[in-house]
Amino acid sequence: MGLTVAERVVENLNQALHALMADDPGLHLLGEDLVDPYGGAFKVTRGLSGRWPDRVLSTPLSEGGIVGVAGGLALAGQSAIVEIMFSDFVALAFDQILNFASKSTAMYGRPVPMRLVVRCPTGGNRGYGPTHSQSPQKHFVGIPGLTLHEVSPFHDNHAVLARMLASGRPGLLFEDKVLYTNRMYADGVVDELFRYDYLGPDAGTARIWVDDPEQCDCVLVVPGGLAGRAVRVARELLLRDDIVCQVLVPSRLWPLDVDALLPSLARAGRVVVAEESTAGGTWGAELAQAVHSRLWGTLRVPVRLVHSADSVIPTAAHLERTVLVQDTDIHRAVKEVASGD
Amino acid sequence: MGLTVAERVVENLNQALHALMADDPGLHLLGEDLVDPYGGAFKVTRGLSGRWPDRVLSTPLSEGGIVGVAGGLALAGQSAIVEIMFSDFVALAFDQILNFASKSTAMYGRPVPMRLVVRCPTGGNRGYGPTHSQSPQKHFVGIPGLTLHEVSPFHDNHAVLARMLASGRPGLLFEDKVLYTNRMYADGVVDELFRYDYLGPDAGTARIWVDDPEQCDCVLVVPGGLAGRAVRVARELLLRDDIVCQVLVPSRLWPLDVDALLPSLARAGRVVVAEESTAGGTWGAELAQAVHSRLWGTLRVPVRLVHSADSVIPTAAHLERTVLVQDTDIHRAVKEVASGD
Amino acid sequence: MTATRTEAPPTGPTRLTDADLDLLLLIRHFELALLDMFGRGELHGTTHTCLGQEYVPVALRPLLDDGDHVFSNHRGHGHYLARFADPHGLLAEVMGRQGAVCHGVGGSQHILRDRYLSTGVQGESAPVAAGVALHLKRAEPGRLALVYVGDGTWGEGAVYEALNMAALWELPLVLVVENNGIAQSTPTGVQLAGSIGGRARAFGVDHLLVTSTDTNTVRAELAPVLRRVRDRSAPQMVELLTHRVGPHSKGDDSRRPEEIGQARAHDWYGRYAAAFPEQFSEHDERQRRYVADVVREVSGRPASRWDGVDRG
Amino acid sequence: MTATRTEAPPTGPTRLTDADLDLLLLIRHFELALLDMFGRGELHGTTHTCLGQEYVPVALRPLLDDGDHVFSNHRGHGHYLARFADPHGLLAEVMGRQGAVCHGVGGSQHILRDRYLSTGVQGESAPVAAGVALHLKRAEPGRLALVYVGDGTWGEGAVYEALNMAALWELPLVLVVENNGIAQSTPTGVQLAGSIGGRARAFGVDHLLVTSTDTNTVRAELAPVLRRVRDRSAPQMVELLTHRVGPHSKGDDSRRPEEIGQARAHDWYGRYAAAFPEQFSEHDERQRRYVADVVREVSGRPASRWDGVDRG
Ligand SMILES: Cc1ncc(C[n+]2csc(CCOP(=O)(O)OP(=O)(O)O)c2C)c(N)n1
Ligand SMILES: Cc1ncc(C[n+]2csc(CCOP(=O)(O)OP(=O)(O)O)c2C)c(N)n1
Ligand SMILES: [Mg+2]
Ligand SMILES: [Mg+2]
Repeated sequence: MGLTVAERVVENLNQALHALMADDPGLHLLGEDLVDPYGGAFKVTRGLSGRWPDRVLSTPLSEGGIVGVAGGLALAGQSAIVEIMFSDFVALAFDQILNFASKSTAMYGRPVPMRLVVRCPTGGNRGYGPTHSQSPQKHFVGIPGLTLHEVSPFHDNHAVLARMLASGRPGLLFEDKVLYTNRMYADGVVDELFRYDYLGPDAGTARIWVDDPEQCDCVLVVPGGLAGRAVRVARELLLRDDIVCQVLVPSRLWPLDVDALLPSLARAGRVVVAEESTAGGTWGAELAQAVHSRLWGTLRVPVRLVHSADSVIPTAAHLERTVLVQDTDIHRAVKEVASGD
Repeated sequence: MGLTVAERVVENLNQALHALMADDPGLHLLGEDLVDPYGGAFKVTRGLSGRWPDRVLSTPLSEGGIVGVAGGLALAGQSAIVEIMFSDFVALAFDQILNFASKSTAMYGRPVPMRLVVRCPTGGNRGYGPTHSQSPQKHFVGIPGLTLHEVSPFHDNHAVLARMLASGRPGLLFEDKVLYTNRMYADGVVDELFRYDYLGPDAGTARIWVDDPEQCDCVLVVPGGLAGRAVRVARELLLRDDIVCQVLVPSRLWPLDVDALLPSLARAGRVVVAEESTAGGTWGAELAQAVHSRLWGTLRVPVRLVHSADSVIPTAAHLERTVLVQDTDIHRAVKEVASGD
Repeated sequence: MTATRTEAPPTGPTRLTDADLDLLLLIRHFELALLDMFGRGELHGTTHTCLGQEYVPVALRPLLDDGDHVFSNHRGHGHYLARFADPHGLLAEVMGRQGAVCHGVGGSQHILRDRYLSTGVQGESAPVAAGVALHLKRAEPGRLALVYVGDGTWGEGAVYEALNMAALWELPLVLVVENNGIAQSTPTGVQLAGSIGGRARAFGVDHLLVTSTDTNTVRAELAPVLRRVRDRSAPQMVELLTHRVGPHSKGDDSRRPEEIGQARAHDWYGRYAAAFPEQFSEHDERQRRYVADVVREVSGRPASRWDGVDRG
Repeated sequence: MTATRTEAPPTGPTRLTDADLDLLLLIRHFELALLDMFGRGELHGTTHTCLGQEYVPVALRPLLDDGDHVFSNHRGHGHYLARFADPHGLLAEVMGRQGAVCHGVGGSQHILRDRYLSTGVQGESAPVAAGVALHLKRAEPGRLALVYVGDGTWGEGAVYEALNMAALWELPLVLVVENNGIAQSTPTGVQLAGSIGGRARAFGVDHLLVTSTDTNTVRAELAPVLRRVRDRSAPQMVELLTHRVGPHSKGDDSRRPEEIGQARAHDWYGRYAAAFPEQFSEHDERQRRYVADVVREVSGRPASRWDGVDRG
């Protein structure tokens, strides 16, 4: 099809870290087994410790402690990026994130910049089992001072990480583990049918569309980890069901930039939000609330949420599938919403 | 007015613990400074260690560890209730709650009963400052296997705790710190105007109404910590604005028993959900999502959420007021929703 | 630094009973079979083999009874097989086939059977084990809870919280530290300051250092210690200097060849083969074949099922 | 058990400089004034006074310079006053009045000023202090981070995680343990197994036990230790056996009268008054009046303001 083969997401992340380390002599990377030759459990930090041995630290198994250390570096005016080996373990750093890093930005009566990012390899579909497959984004929504981003194949990670650090607010970056080996999209082209561009400030939201960005039967909003799956579903919907589905992928999950999404959502009047989280208190529920109040009277049907079941995530692939959100779930939801009233 | 003076909420809780300890020789209480003469930071555990010195344990400062120990007791077939001194510190037990206690109920391929309750003194309005005033309920919504309850002046804590333990699912019980010194309601009577009864199985949801339980201009749904404030607002709305507002107080916040609420909500078609949590990812957003999809076409206006600002909670009373949800906020929201279209 | 890793060649092995040797070899061939299947793409997910460390649970086996609770960790196949001698149930679990001990839901790292439990978050089960020990102390005196902890897991605060409570409340809790000198890719010396023995002393807890990799010797050293825990109800730490012969999980061994070579030099397997060639080769062959049969049999089973009430 | 609480009467105090005595007394009267105002219902929220422990930060004061970071905790008024001699800013913070060091947002437990920080979650700032020390080691060698930790706070796993990293990375971190024998209502012996010194040794960290409550003596013992941290960049623990003379926060002292009496017997205040009555009474009176003035002045101020960009 004549498309250049773009780099893989894991390479994009790795290059982003190289560039950030080169640019900012105050940036530190901390995490378990980060240094070469191991280079991190998912190899995201490959080659970094060789270049900056003083600023790339393999730590003990101490998720709470290393986020605390990173908070100290941030407090001292430095920048820090922490890798949590599996995002399930960020639970061990919940206190440091909620009660120290986020609070410090405001609880001393004046703004205190905290340049701190916690990277969280996230999600299932790799057969790692119940404590290594979760999507904990939702548990961090609505912590004052904290921002949440998710890696997507449409958003360059150098720009995302640079913006997160520059914001002076601590942030979590969720990285779908399956995405690592996928390729980044480039040049506004998804495939022979779909194109993409960006909405909102800082090109925060990727918009993927067929033919006309202002025309569609339904809008599907997903975080980055589901972007590839959403595009796949949109393609199927077009080819099999003749449904034109636009996909929106916001890079920042929280705070939500609803304004950037509203024009698309209003035009379609039909919205599906899909994510991998298990049921309840999802990111989608928060987005839906904003959409329901802002677009009341314009929406043709209520916002439909798609997510994994209310269940632990089993290890065996055939069981994992029965819990985790599947392409067919998203497909069905869009089809119903596109035709419902 | 001839009403008997009911016991205070803290006494009701204390008596509940006495009764449960007397009934169940396998029940343990664990927490910091629980034993007499101190009897816990909020005196909820007064008199218990004297009667059951072996089963009421003052622990070291180890929030994660003691929830783990309680998980071990539960695993061994015992029951355990943990007191976290301030619910802000439950962040330190996030891993034990998310990845051990809740997971254990299902991740071994068969149901494993875990009779474990974590009590969390919650909320602000006492001038304790940013790390001692939070409402962390929302961070625990949607954890498979976990239930969330909140103490209310309408729900007897003996029944609530007994049900939580008997369910075999670990649970968090949130206890608004200001509520402790309020009185329980009794005999279906709130005051000379308002009556109450219960909806749903296990009398899970308290319904507070004027004149006719089937008639109102708006329904206000609140967790227990806001029940007193909601009733106060409903009274004012009636007397000052001639608006009839019914109040619903579910004892169990998660999983949500939406079915019990729907008839009331459908009749009114106008719904406000108020809670003390700061903005974003709130319990209310989850409830609203359920209501929007279940009552689409019946609702006259979108569900309105009322909560505290997106901010740290300051210490000084005059500043704390500018962040925490106020009666006037709820009042205004109900007025707008009752008259909006 | 923690107890220095001895460079000296280990002392020679003593002759094992056939039963012990069989169990050691069962675990060895089970682990090798898993790596083999992963290599051939027949398994997905992850696994952590205990190659080189098999003798730890084998030495402990007769010192524990069914009433004791065992808390295993990510590297738990040996712990499980020493307790239940059930390679079918475990392999079915790892493969997600019928007969899986947890229906394929838990997988390699999350297993519960009777009083045996493993889970995948490091350090998390130390306080849980303390809670179980608290119950045992009162309800079933003489019984104990045993929790396996790696050297790297001493990075986690949860372990210290547990140790403190266990010591304060005099709980019958045994922490078995399998100090294999490494955590995933990180040598003990750069992730653990001071020593493991020092940690025991800090909390007033007894500590025994075991350097032998000979099942008989290890067992003889552990026996009086476990006896004491049962008699006196007090926590105990046991630190075994051991050697991870294989990768952390699969194909991720980034150690230098000398380092791997040194671990191999301590491997009980080759040394036992050299010391007792006849007994060894007969049993080795038998267990290899047995495991091959298990693999064949379990691979032929249909997928595990998990439905209805079992979903919790 | 941790270092036994001595029953023997403490040795006599040495004569202090007027400046040290003034600072001790400033802290004392500040704390007494707070309890008094709480008693009269003029303050709301909570507070933790350092009555009996004032000498710790006063002894440390000249050993620290502005470039060092200090991490305080819930019982931090003395730490703050020893660093900034600013009772107005602190009282305004506690009362929520103008001139409050954190605009009344943080209150008694959450204060940030220059390189001084306190927060209300026990143990949380130990790793944070380690992070700051990591930066200092590289960017400002010779400077240190000092974190105050109570005996009870050794229940928290975070402290161990921090100590491990500080030792591994040889960070210029000083943990000052104010061991006052109690945590809220719980005696050290039932919340802390083993000893605090043992914890230091477990991680290969130096430990100094200070039993004196005499500012000069304590300072003399601490001086070489802090010097060494600056010179060598290595963590250090200092444990001071001290005595909480007042309640945990306000009106919540459930200790038996003998226990409170014993704490009082160690109070530097009465003993110094007896040893140096003239110097004492003059300065005591002066500081009492000064604090009364501060209370009067700050009480008259309007409420603090917090708006716009400061809301973060
Ligand atoms: C809380 C947590 N952090 C990180 C991991 C990932 N992880 C699994 S095993 C391991 C190394 C453990 O080292 P050690 O305790 O020495 O045990 P070993 O693997 O050597 O047997 C790591 C980092 C985890 N499972 N849990
Ligand atoms: C994580 C956490 N748990 C509990 C508390 C409540 N709390 C505040 S101070 C305190 C006792 C602390 O004891 P210690 O460390 O000995 O310090 P001291 O009060 O004696 O100065 C407790 C339990 C807290 N602030 N943070
Ligand atoms: Mg190891
Ligand atoms: Mg203390």
